[in-house]
Amino acid sequence: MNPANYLYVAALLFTIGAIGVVVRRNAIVVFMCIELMLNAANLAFVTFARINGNLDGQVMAFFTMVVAACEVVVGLAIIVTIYRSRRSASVDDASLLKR
Amino acid sequence: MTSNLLVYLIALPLFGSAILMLAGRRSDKWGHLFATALSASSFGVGLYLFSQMLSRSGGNRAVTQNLFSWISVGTFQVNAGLMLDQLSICFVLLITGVGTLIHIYSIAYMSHDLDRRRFFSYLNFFIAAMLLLVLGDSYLNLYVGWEGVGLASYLLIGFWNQKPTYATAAKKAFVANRVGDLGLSLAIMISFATLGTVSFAGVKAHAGQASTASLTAIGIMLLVAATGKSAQFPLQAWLGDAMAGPTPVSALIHAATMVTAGVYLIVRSNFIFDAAPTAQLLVAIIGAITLLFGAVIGMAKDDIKKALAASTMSQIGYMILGAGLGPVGYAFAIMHLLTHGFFKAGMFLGAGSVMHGMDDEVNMRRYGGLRKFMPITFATFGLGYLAIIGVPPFAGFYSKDKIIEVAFNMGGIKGVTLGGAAMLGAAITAFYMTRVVVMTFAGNKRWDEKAHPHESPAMMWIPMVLLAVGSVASGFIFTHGNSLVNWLAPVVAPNPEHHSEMLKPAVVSIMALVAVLIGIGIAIMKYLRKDVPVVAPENVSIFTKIARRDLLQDDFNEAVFMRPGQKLTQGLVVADKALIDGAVRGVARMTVGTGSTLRNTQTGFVRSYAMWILLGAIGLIAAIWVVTL
Amino acid sequence: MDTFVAPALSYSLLSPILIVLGGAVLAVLVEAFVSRLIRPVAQLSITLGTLVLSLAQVFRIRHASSLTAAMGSVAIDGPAILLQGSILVIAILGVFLIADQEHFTGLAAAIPGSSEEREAVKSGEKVTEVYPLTLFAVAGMLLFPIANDLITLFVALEVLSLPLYLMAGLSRHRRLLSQEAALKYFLLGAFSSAFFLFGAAFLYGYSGSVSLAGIHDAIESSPGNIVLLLIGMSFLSVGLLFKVSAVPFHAWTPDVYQGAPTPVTAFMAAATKVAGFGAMLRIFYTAFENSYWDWRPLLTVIAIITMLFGAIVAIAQRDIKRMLAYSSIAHAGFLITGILALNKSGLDATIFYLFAYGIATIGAFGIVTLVRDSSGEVTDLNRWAGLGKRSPFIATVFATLLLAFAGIPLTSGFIGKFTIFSAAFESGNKAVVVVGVLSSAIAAYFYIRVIVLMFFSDPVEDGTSVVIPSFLTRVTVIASFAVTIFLGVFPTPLLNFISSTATFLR
Amino acid sequence: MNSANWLTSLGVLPLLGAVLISVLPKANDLLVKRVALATTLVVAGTAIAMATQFQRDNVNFQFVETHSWIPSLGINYAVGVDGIALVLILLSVLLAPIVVLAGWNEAVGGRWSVKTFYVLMLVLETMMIGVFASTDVFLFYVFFEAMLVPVYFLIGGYGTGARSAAAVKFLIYSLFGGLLMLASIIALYVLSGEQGGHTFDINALAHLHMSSMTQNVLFIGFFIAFAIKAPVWPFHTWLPDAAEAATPGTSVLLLGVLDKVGTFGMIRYCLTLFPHATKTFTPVILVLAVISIIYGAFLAIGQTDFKRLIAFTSISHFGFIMMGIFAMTSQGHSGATLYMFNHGFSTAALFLVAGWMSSRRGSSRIADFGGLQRVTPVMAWVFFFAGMSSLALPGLSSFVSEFLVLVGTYTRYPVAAVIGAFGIVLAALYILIPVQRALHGPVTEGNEHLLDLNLREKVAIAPVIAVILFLGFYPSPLLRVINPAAAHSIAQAGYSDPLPSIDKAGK
Repeated sequence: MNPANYLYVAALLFTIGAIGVVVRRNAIVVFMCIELMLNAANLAFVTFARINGNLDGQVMAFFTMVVAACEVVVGLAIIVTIYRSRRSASVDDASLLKR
Repeated sequence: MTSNLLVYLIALPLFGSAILMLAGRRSDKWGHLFATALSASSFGVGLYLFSQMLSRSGGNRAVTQNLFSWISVGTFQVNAGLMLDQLSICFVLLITGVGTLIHIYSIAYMSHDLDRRRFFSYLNFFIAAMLLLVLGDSYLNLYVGWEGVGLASYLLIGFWNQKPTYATAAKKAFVANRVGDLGLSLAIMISFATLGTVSFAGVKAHAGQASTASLTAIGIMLLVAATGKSAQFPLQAWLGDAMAGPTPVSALIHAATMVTAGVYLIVRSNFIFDAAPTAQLLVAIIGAITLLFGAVIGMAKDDIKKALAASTMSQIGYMILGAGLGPVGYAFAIMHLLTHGFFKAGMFLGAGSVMHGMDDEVNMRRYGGLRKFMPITFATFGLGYLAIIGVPPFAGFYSKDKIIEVAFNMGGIKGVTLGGAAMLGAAITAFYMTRVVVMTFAGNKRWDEKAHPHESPAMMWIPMVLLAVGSVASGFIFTHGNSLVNWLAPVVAPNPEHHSEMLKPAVVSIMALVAVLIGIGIAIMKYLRKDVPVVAPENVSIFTKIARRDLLQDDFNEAVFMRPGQKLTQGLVVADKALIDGAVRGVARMTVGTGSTLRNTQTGFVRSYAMWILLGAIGLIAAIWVVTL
Repeated sequence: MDTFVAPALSYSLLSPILIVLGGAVLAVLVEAFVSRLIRPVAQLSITLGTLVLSLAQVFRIRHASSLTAAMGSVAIDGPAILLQGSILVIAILGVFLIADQEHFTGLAAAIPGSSEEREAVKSGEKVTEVYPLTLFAVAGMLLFPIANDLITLFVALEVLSLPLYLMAGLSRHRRLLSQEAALKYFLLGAFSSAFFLFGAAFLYGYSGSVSLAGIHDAIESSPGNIVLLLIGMSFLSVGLLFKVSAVPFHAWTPDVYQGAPTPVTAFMAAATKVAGFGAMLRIFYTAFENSYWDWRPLLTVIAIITMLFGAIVAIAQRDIKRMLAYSSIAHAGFLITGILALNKSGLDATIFYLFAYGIATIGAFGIVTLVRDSSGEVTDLNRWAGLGKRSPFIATVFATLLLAFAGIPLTSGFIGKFTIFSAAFESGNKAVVVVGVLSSAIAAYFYIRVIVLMFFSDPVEDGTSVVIPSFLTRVTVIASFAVTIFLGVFPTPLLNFISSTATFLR
Repeated sequence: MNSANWLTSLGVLPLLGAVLISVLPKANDLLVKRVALATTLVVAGTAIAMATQFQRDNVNFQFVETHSWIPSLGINYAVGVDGIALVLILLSVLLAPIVVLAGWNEAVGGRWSVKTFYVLMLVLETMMIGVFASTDVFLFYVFFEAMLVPVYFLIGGYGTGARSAAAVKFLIYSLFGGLLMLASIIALYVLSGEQGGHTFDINALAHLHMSSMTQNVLFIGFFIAFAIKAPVWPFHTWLPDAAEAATPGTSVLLLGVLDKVGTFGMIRYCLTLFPHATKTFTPVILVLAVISIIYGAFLAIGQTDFKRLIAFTSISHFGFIMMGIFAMTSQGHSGATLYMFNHGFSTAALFLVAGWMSSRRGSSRIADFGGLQRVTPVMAWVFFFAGMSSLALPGLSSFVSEFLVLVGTYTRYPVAAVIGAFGIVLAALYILIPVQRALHGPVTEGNEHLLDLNLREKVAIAPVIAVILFLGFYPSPLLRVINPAAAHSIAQAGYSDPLPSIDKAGK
């Protein structure tokens, strides 16, 4: 089966993620959309690894997962703090800083 | 031939003026005497130089003195040089001589004025500037004196400038003169551009090679200068107001010397005008116009000084006319200038002494029958009167008739019109001068009881007497054996070929006399037979009204120059704020505005920021796509 | 199936990074085990010690150049050394500011206004996590500009970003703003790094290699599908441009700069720019060098927009920190012109500019930390009125730094502008130069407005005052002042050093 | 003293004075002023001593001194003067002590201490010397821009009225121009790099090869900067505001010296570096010049405030200077340079007296004065004298220069000269109208008890009057210095004086 299709999927996932970031309010969901984008990238990497026939892409994927994990840690920490102080996880509420 | 005395002619009075200025009140005690002494000594130097001149033969009478290189840039070389020739010596003697007399007169006349010292320092300054004007050996040096006398006259007209009208009169004089000066400076520029030099000698030498067009241009510009300084049409308006100055000033500056500078300029530039007939004709025409213009105004004036001022304007018109008639006329122009210097100065001093006796009343309608109260003044004034109207054998007769004669002898339409104008002028002159004399000295007394007319002190009448002598004798002296004509010959080079005499001199004289008699007759009818109303009658013809308003000269200037000028100025001031500065401020405001608008893109919503990034990314892709296609 | 070969690492060349990482780990341990009382001192000394040591290392290896320091995944060369040096110097000055604990919350986790927060404040608790975080961030920054393959690049990016996200939330006063800043920074940062990663994937797909050299060669021989390259290039750029806050990826900058504790703002404003542009320089000068026909027009447009936008919007700002944020956006625009130049002088100019600008920025924010009232810092511009009367010295220094930003001669800013613009001009980008000149004219306006406020308007009596700076803060301010002037008058030594060392290794 | 470092020493002296002042006790204002005065006097003395060493007929830069400053960018600390620069340096250093003495108390009531005022003054003096002395374009630019800072603080800190607004306007305007010039300088730098080695040496850059297009563009960059500096219509609107707000002393330096940097720059940079572009733009510039002359005069007539009036007269005068420069004749050029010097002094006289008048009366509105000639004769006379020199009365210095400019322009561009000459008439109006309103007429109330000039003020103004009179009758000392340089710069621009038309006809 044509590996290009995987790329299309990746692109699709990435787009969904990106759009999700823009349209969804809940911080957690937004964050998950970003994770989705990262994983789309991962998919692209492994696909290309397959196409190019070397392992660098797959290595990259592993790194990405680790990094994503770190991001989750940091991100959740921040989101939770915000939630505790505001009693809301909507990113639109956090709009004191503007103009 | 050089002489290092020339500079002293100027230096002495200049020194006096400077001392009085710097010393200030400390010199109140002796200032006037000091100034008079310096003026007199300058006159002495003049006489000495004159005697030396006489001792030399016609060709090499001129002497020069080169002090230092004044301005020297590239080919533009102007020395601070002085030149005394047959023409300038006449002026030197007139200026210093009459000047000194008027110094003396002023000692008494100004004795009650707190600022007499300042007055004398101005007078000295004027003498110096006027001498520089006539002694400078290049147009640029002349220019310095030219504006110097302008400044002096500004200061003296505005001597009592605490009176706003006087201050205004002074300003008016200065500005009008500046317009003339503009002409002079343009003339200098043109002559440098065409001839590469601005010295009289240089211009004279090269004038031949230049094109008539450029010479005409120079000539016309010089004429503009002359009209400004000599109160000729159309720049005449300032002279009447200039009478705001103390009477000695009017006598010296606005009758005898400064206002005649224009005549000097034109005669001095004979080599240009002779080569530029158009310009020369224009000079004659301006002269003719002005002599009638002044005469007409003179008929309507009740203020004795203004009447005299008008007559000055008219007489200078004669001189300009003479100068405009070319080689044959120059000498007579100068002659009339000199004789006029005597009799007009004399009459002004007379007027001054009348005012002195009538506690500064100037309205002739409030005079009358003064001859028994101030006999000397009457006598001297009368002699001046006879001179100006041109009764033989008084000075005016010789000089004025010559001009009329020469004018007629131009021949053709030109001759008739110019000559006719001059002739008519003579008649009018006779009329208004008679009017002045009659209203002032003859008839019934019209002054109120407070006034105590009395003769002026000797300090004042002695100069008047001396000037009266001049106004009697000078004409004869100048014409005796064509002395003045021959004297000036080397400078103005009269062409030998003799004009076809249209009219014999005798005929001209008789016609002139008839004209004069008519004038006198009418005047006597009007002002001696009936008695003069104290207030000027209002039910007069429109012409009289116009004449009283100086033929609307001020109204004209106001309507054509002043008011539009003021409008323009105000408009520009507004425009500067609104448009130019406004544009600058507009740009600034626009930038700030844009800033505060763009500011709103920063909504504070993280999702909109994400949107920016997303759009940015898409934009990048799209753009890079376009670029690579 | 060949046998496992241990990677050969040249530790001395990597030492700057390793030292910092080590220090960071140590700091974490200290955080865990050392008693609260001596913690601040210990942490501060560890941090400074680490950074100084690392700087010393950088100096020691200043002439080194190697591609094999870590199996080709990092490049140690002139630019690398220079950038690492700058980052470390800036970091040290930044730590001096951070050491002033006034700015940090006692208990980051506490709810604003909650009882335990008040407890924390009362018990005078000092937050000290900020030190290890700083060190980690520095480590990431040191790695970012020397990373020579996409993997390292990505990891470095995250290592420098994540700590900053957290640090942005540590402000003591105005907790809510601070937390919001953290959230925004984090979400957008993650978002952009996703783009970065996706771009990286496509580049890898295009070239079949993750090393910059590999990409370079691929572009030269242009085997693969150009579309992949273009998508990869632009998405990668998104991530980088986000870091250096170029329009339209700038939106986070003002908010985060304003919300974060000012010392942190100072640190990240200065250091992140260096790191970010360092990486951009390497990528665009080495990997993308040969496809500049594709990216130069875009970057030109972005540079122009960025310069103008930053300058114009800054005019409308009423908050000093936001104003500085927008000014930093404008400067990002100027710096991009240096990258556009794509020549030696452009490289030199950019590095010089980065150093000069970083130092000045640290100083400027350092001064912002000093202007306070009872409730902490005063960032409202109107309340800076008459600062020149209250404390002439501080005002003068600040004015000088602003003039440096505006690029007035005899300040480092002028030399920077001149060199970078002339480099761009040399490369034929005249339009950018003209716009740059115009926008610096606009920029001058708002710098001058601040000066007017400080000197020409009378102080408002509202308790705004300039606190006596702590010793370390004073050091930072004076140092940045001195450097700014010195580089303005005698830039020669630095310029020469840069031009002699700065050449990319490929 | 080794003739090589005349200029440097000249430039350093004021700085030393500034340093000395800054260590003096704040309280002791009198001491500060004395030190400032002493410094400026020493500087003036040194400058005169230097001028005596100047070889008149040598058209190359003299007192040259070159130290490599930023070798990696080819930037040198290179100074040297030709006749034109020398004259302008003399102008600056001669005006400085006069300004200090005349404005003895003007620093009082400023935002900051008297100390600061004089420190700024002296720093400014250094900058003024440097900007005229530098022969390295980059160095020139550095002085050109850095000079703004002290002036900015002098206006904004010690002025009156809307001082800070005026200061900002001044600064933004100048910065904008400066930045345009910077763009051109960058271009020059790059071009020089392409043609064998980066350099900023004015002589080297003069030989750069440029397409006429490039020349035109770069010329515009320089010219606008200078046109803003020497306010030329329509870039002038900052000047009246600044002059109105600044202290008299500052205004004297602003109008008398700083604005000359613009006209000086036109001669030194526009003409030397871009001869072809100069040819191209001369018509436009002459039009601007003529407009400035007439426009400035009319606005001067329309002003109701002394300081603004003087500012606008200067705009008119700068029109003359520009006309002289771009007439490209030796008369016009020498005249323009001489004009710069003379204008410095006559403006100084006008502004100082206007300053004294307004400080006594507490207002600079013309309408608030009246009959001063009775109350304060000396002050009135000095003002009148200054006015006369401003309207270029023959016998005063400004006449010589104005007439040279007109004559020089006429020989090549008659129309411009003729229109410009009308400025002579307008000048009479804009001087005599305020003279009449303020000095003549009855003493209006509020003016009865004004004090006349005191000894210090007399001492301060005396040299100005002396110079104006002396140069009016004997300008040669300056002209002999200026002429060779002026002729040289014309020759460099590829012009020669037009011949008198009779000789042309002869040919």
